[in-house]
Amino acid sequence: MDGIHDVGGMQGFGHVLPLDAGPPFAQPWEGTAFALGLLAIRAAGANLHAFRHAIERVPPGEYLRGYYNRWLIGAQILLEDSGIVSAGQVSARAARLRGAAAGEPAPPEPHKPQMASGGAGNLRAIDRPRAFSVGDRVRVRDLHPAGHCRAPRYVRRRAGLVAAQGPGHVFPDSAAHFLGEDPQYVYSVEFDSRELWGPDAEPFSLTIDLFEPYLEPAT
Amino acid sequence: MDGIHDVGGMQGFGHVLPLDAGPPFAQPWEGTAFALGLLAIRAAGANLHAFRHAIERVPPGEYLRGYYNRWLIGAQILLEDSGIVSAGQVSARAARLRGAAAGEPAPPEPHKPQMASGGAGNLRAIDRPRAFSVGDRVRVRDLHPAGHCRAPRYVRRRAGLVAAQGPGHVFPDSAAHFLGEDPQYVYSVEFDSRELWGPDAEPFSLTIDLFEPYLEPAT
Amino acid sequence: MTTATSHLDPALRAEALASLLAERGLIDQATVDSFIKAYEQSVGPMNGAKVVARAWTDPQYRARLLADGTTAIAELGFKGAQGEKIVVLENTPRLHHVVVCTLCSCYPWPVLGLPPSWYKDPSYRSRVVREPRQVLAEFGLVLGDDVQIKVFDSSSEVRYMVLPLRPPGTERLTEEELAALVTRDSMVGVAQVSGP
Amino acid sequence: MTTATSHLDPALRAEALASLLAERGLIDQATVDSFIKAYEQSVGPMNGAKVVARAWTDPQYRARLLADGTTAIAELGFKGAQGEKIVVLENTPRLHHVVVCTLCSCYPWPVLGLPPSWYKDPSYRSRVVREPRQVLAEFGLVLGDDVQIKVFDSSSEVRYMVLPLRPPGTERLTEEELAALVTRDSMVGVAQVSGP
Repeated sequence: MDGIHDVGGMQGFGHVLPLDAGPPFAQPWEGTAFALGLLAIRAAGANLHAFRHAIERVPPGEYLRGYYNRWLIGAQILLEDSGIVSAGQVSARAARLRGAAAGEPAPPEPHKPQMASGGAGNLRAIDRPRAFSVGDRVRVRDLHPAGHCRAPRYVRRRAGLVAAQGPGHVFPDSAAHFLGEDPQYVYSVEFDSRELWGPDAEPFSLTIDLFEPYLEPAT
Repeated sequence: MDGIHDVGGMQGFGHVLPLDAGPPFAQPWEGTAFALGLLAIRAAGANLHAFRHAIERVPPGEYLRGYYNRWLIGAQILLEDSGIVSAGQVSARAARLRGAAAGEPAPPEPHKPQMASGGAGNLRAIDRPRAFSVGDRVRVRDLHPAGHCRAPRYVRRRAGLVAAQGPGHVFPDSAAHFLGEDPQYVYSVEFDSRELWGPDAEPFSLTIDLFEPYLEPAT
Repeated sequence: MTTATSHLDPALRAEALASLLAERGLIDQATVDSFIKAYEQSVGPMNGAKVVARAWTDPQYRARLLADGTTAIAELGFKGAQGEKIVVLENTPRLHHVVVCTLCSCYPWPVLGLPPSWYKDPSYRSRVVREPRQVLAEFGLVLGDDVQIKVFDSSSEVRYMVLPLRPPGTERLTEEELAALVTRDSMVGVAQVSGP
Repeated sequence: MTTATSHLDPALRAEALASLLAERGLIDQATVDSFIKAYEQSVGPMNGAKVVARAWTDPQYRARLLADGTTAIAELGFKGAQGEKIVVLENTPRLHHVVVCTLCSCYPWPVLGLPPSWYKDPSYRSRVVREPRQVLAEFGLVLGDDVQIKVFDSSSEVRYMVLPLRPPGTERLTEEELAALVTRDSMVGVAQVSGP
């Protein structure tokens, strides 16, 4: 999904924030939001990828209103998807908490999605050969998925070198939609900055972990 | 500039708004904002491209808060660039209008930019041959400008056919920065939807006006 | 970042900016009011509707309009800001045009006035270049698979206006009656013109 | 769009959601408090600092850490959520690493705790993959042209932690004293470790 979350290389966000070592939660509600996110994941099928995808679907204006705001709305979207709460309930409850005498809609019918799991975490043994070796020149496919995808726009259609073979890994593009783990090999792919940003780019290299289905041999 | 304004192909903005034929200005301040934009352009060098680029530099969170909000902040940025107002003045004046007894900073030193103009409007006669003809297959260059540019991300690196030769035209990439008119030919370039969005795209064609420096022959 | 980034209620920001510019003599209320009034009253889709109705009833005008939109539109008295060069896109039973500006909200002001909210919203701007058939369907315009769609993204100072199909059953209407049928949405390409 | 899109004050949204989940037995205050307390008190950059100090003082540990970060870090008792596989990137006088997550804000929780505000902000996420030298300079870290920069965008469940350079003049410090010098920022790669 080419959403607002995919900010790599975007311009216009201004100076970086100061290297402030404040507390993890600047305000009490941020701690609550953090815990709600973890509990929402647990309640809605223990699927971190689905939670990430829910955050990606936070409306862009809200997405840009801060990390724990998008985390919190992401949790709500995940819970809505699972029929655990409805948006109408949240609004109505919020109004009641503010003292309004609003009625509340009935709770929705839960339909928590299920997905067979090969075990805890995301690392998986895969018993097929790898498509790419260290040193291989690869190109990121020109992907246009409607759903969750971990290949950001700024590397698509760009060529780099396989710098390391990463682990076998639950495939986020499938798992986020509860369509199965479909484990895939991960590769650390290194790009020259000029391949990404043109000949005037600062000299540096960019390494990113990409799943095998995102890659094709570079010709 | 790869800013928030370049939304072509982005996902996550939800349903389109209804085809509502409301009045041009839903609230009185919108009409004021509209007029302020036109007057800011006039005051700051009569450069529409510079105004567009100012809107592109509206902070993304504000950009997404509606058209006349970004138009208004764009006008302010353009006026700040010209030393006609300062941001501190605007904040202080806003506070005073709300009844605060705030002091106001001194007005800045105006330095309204000037640019030699070949005439009114943007169409210009160009006395050099065109690089491309109707039917030519062209590719949009892999541009990464820090400044104003009218080649959106979604067509870069994509190949299409020249559908029409447009007019000679002040070059926005130069004019927006008051660096001169540098007139360039415009071409209407037509792309197949699958070239833009992959083999599963809806079938349609996309035509966009692109300036000659954005294009190279497609091999 | 400048403090332009600090959030202000837009009505208050407008008032503050206007007050600062007035002190400098760069703005006066009469000019502001004249701009607003122009686009509230004189410049709007009723202009484009007259162009369309003329094209529907006068084959020679139609030919001129499609060959050189700017000049033919100026014949009816419509020109000005955002109308330096206007190209008219002719719909047919097998070809439908729809116009957008993905980078800002360019729009042919002299014939259509100021753009409506949906045209300026990121949803329309982002989606119509990627899934136009779906977007048109959301607007209520379901096109058959045999209708080709051409999307125009207006990224230079060339402005585009759609010449919609004349609806059936309008053979006896006058040019003025026809103009009354033509909607703004049909001239952007997100709707068709319905009969009376 | 769901009405999740309607803007609510986030504190109020959090309270409303928590109250709805509590009614369903899906949340209790003790669990919420335990999550918060864990990341306020137990899990944070002091963990990573111990790893770094050990690597600076124990060449064999350093070798194990660079060969298999996850296992070597677990030796010191650090593991858990967002630490399934941790790769340690070794800075040298000629090579500087910096870590980001452009798509969200992935971060090695067991060694660094929860990410700081600047790491989660779109400015850092968007810019450090395009102009890292400029971004580091804004943070106050000006690297010589002879220092190569490698940016890591963590887009899978592999997490990255930087092993910063040991500052000069620290030869006599104990492992514990060294750990006290190591900052979170140096383990993300946006700062260097300063001497005492």
